[in-house]
Amino acid sequence: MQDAVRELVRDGDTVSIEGFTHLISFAAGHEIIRQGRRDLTLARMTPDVVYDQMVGAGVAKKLIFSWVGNPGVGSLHAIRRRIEDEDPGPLEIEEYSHFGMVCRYVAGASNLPFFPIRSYFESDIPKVNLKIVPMRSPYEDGTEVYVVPPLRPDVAIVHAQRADANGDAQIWGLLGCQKEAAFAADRVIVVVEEVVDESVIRRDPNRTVIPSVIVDAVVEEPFGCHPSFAQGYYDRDNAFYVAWDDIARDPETLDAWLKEWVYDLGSHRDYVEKMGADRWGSLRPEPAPSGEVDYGRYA
Amino acid sequence: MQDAVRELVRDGDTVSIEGFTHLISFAAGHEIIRQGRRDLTLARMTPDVVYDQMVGAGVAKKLIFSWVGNPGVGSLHAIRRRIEDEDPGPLEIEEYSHFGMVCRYVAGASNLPFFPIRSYFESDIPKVNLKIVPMRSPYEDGTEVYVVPPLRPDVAIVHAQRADANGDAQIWGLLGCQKEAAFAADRVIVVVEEVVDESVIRRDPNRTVIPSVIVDAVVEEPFGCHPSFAQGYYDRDNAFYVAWDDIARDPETLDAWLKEWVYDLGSHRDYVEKMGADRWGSLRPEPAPSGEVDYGRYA
Amino acid sequence: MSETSEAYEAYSPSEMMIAASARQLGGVRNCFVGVGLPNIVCNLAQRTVAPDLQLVYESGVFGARPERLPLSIGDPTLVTGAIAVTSMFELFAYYLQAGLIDVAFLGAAQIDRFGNINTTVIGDYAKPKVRLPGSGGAWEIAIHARQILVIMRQGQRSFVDQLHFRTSPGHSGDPAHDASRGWWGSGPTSVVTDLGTYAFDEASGEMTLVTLHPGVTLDRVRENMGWDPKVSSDLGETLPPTDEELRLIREELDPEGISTK
Amino acid sequence: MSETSEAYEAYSPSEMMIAASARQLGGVRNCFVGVGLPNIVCNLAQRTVAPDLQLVYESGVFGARPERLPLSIGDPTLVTGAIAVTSMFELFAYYLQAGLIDVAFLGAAQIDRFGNINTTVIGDYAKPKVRLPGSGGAWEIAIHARQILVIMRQGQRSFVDQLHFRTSPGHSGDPAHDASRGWWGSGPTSVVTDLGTYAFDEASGEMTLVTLHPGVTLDRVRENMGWDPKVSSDLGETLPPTDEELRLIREELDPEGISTK
Repeated sequence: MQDAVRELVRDGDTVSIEGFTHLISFAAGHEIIRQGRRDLTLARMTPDVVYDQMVGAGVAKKLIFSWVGNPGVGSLHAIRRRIEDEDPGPLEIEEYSHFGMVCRYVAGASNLPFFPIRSYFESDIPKVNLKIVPMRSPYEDGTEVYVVPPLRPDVAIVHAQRADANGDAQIWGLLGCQKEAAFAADRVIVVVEEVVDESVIRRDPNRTVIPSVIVDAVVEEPFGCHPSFAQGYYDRDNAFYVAWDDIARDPETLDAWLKEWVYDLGSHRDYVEKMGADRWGSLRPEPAPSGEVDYGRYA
Repeated sequence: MQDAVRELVRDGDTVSIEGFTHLISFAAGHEIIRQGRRDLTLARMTPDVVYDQMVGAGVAKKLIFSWVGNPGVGSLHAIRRRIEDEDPGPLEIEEYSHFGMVCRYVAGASNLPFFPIRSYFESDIPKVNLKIVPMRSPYEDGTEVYVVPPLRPDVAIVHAQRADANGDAQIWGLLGCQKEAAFAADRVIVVVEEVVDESVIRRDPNRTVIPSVIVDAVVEEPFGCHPSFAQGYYDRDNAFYVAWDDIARDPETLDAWLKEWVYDLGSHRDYVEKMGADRWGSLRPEPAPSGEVDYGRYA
Repeated sequence: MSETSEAYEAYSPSEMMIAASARQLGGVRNCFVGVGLPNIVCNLAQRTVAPDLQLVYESGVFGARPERLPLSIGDPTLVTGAIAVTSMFELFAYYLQAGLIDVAFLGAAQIDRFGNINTTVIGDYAKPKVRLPGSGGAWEIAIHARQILVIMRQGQRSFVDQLHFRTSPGHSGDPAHDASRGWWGSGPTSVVTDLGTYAFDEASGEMTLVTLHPGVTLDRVRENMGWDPKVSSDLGETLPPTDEELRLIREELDPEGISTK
Repeated sequence: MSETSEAYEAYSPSEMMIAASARQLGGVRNCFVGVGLPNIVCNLAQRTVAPDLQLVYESGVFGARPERLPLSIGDPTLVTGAIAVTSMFELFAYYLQAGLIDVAFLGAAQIDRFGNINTTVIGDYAKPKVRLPGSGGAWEIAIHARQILVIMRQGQRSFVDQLHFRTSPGHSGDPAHDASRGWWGSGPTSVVTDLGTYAFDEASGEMTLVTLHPGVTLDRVRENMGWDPKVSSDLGETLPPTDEELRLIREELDPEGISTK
């Protein structure tokens, strides 16, 4: 992870760590904090705790998002302080609805100059985000839509359950917009619970979400999504999400947390060790196997 | 199948039997022929042999497509006779590129009044299909694209490997644009190799391509794609595709084939029986299992 | 089920809101579920008035069958055993924008008399007093679902005469304009609060008090909203939660009382 | 591999086309494969000059590893053991339109001196003499792939001065215009026929004969095209297929000689 972040994430970049509640690469966020990146534009549908940590650590100058909160808990206080009180400085924001964010990635992934959606009518959102503009259908009906511009992150970081060493990555469970964000990005880091043999990927090609052709680095980082979850591997650590509310409310507590859990640790491996085996054991679900399908051998 | 076609396919309808070389519902095509539907507009990326049979049987007044041929073999002669010689009558055509057809379905499925693509520049296609129109991006770059209109078939017929009794259908192997066509259509018929218990579907929800909420009828029709194939169940019957070239070249041979293999049979079950167990045995692949993944039980 | 003691019958305002909302889902085929109260409402409806109700989540899940009360709309328990999991593009494009969703739920920091909703900021957008989460899927839900249920406690700060920011639109106040929009829905169709239930008047598009919850007075309603409410000519009383509804809520759906206190 | 008899060396025109095309794939990362000759070309390249070549098919397959010679671009043998299978929307939008494809193959019923291609009709569009298949993915491939190899036999009816219909564009004849198009590619970059190999002149965008296959004369080339061809100032001779190339084609890739007769 150190090498991937060092080589692929640069000051001033637009970075998308995607994953809708599921498979959020906290490990990458922490490494970006540790390496002291600055002036990043952080894009994500739902900034979640990981971006609160990154904003709290001072890596970001701007946020692009569609819903900024601690899901199921409440607010993200480090981000709110920056927006409401410019404390310790202002944070530029650019906001959409969920579908608007998704379509920005789709446009970026598809090399389209705009993407039409039936959102934003009679809302104040286009008044505060001038990138959202109305357009008429060129067909007879002349239906009005809005369009959003493509989002092409410099770097997308996607956590997957597994990938081969080339980066062909498979995901099951919630898919969010990781595929779209990865295809839209210039550089892609794939982080996985397990690096597996290419033959495992090739046995079930319909499960592959991200192909190696767009991947620049593959990092194996077990528990790299904690406190978010990896379907089938571990549960969301809800106690952490709840605890974060108190931690982030006070800048000093937040700094202390960053020192203890990010700066003073060399890597996510240290974090996993420090968290302790009991914690990981308590988050492990019982098995629920998918069953197999038969692709047939056509030789 | 008789009931599904009787209730859901009406004279004058626009019908999409989709499936890109894979999972083409010949069984539905034959039943539509048997029930004597007329004046259909047949939409399909690649009309394939099934539409040559339907056109040869006189069910169609119009074809919407992006590539009209017998894949790997050559021409579709019944369709060519209608287009080249108006024999036995004219056939209206409306043609796109592959991506244009796909995007028409995506627009239909998404309830968008148009869909932008970077195709058709400096081509004669927009000169002969006035539904393809140029448009400029409203953003500063003013990039030019073309747009295609939504395609909303009255009926989409999709063959899947398996579905539950409600019509929640799972497909593996080539996905073509079946999902998009089904979501775009008013009415959907799902034909499957096997109806399975809902629990089989629920064990691997990421495999589900079409949800029951859009499905109007579920039909179990083993070998219903022959001579096309169902990944893991049977191979493409290439001998049939080759033989079709001769059959369709002569209207009388074509009529005789339709009589023997469609009109004189009561159902696709009769077709399967008439084709004979040896034929089916020869098309059966060796197993190539996908392996399982673990969704985890979160209780 | 046989127990009907007075203690049991002393239901909470949340339980009243849940029961009143669940009854509105009778016969509904599918429902776009939010977390918290809406989640319990849908699960209660599935066990009472709408046994075939399919639960759809904006995270991309169709036909969820959660084994535990989900902590968020992205809880892994929603995935395991679901009918289908899809990308968010497809969920928003093919399900929501395409008009497949029958009923959805919205919450709000502020709502006005026409059902316009603010979930973005309190105060000025550029320098907000409170930065709220923003739209999320709310804009799309508000217009693309055919019916919208709003569940929220009412008060002077939430039921306001003038929104600080209009995140998603409600009725315009002009029914001719509403009809010409060509949307699947047209903003909230029903509001359930801790004090009563509201519908929206067809002629004016205005929120109209339809029932008061047992024990609630019209004055108390007026004290807890920022405008003088339209009241239905046949204002009724909400039926209290039944023993069966309370039993399901307390024993099956929220045994720890997370959302129902 | 040790056998190099004269009979072995008596290669067919198709084998010459295959070998000459495969060599052009040296170092290429991925290739959009058509069926027939292009399929054999790519497989030969994978075994010789481009061991890491990933095969991509418009049917939605990335990284195919076919166990038999596929009969169509949708053959089930392309799926089993592939790296990824995706919807056609994603294949065309995220791979092709986004510029991820390095090299693709096109065939044609007619091609002109600038590499414009007709796969739609012979004769008038409204009343065609021959109705051809049409675009399929050809339009998208012609412009979105960074390089385009055309493999086709040449003759007066296929190498024409004037297309009957322009399905997909080639070079415009105006390099300034070509550069301003902003496309990933700009029509065919190379043409391999049964008689020789062609490149496209940078200044004029015109097809230029670069090598003659062994034994082919310039006159024979002229007799088999509808315009007077531009000829490279250092016209060379195509290297004949090597024994190893022929062995691979005959023993591994097309033992039944389906595509190589």
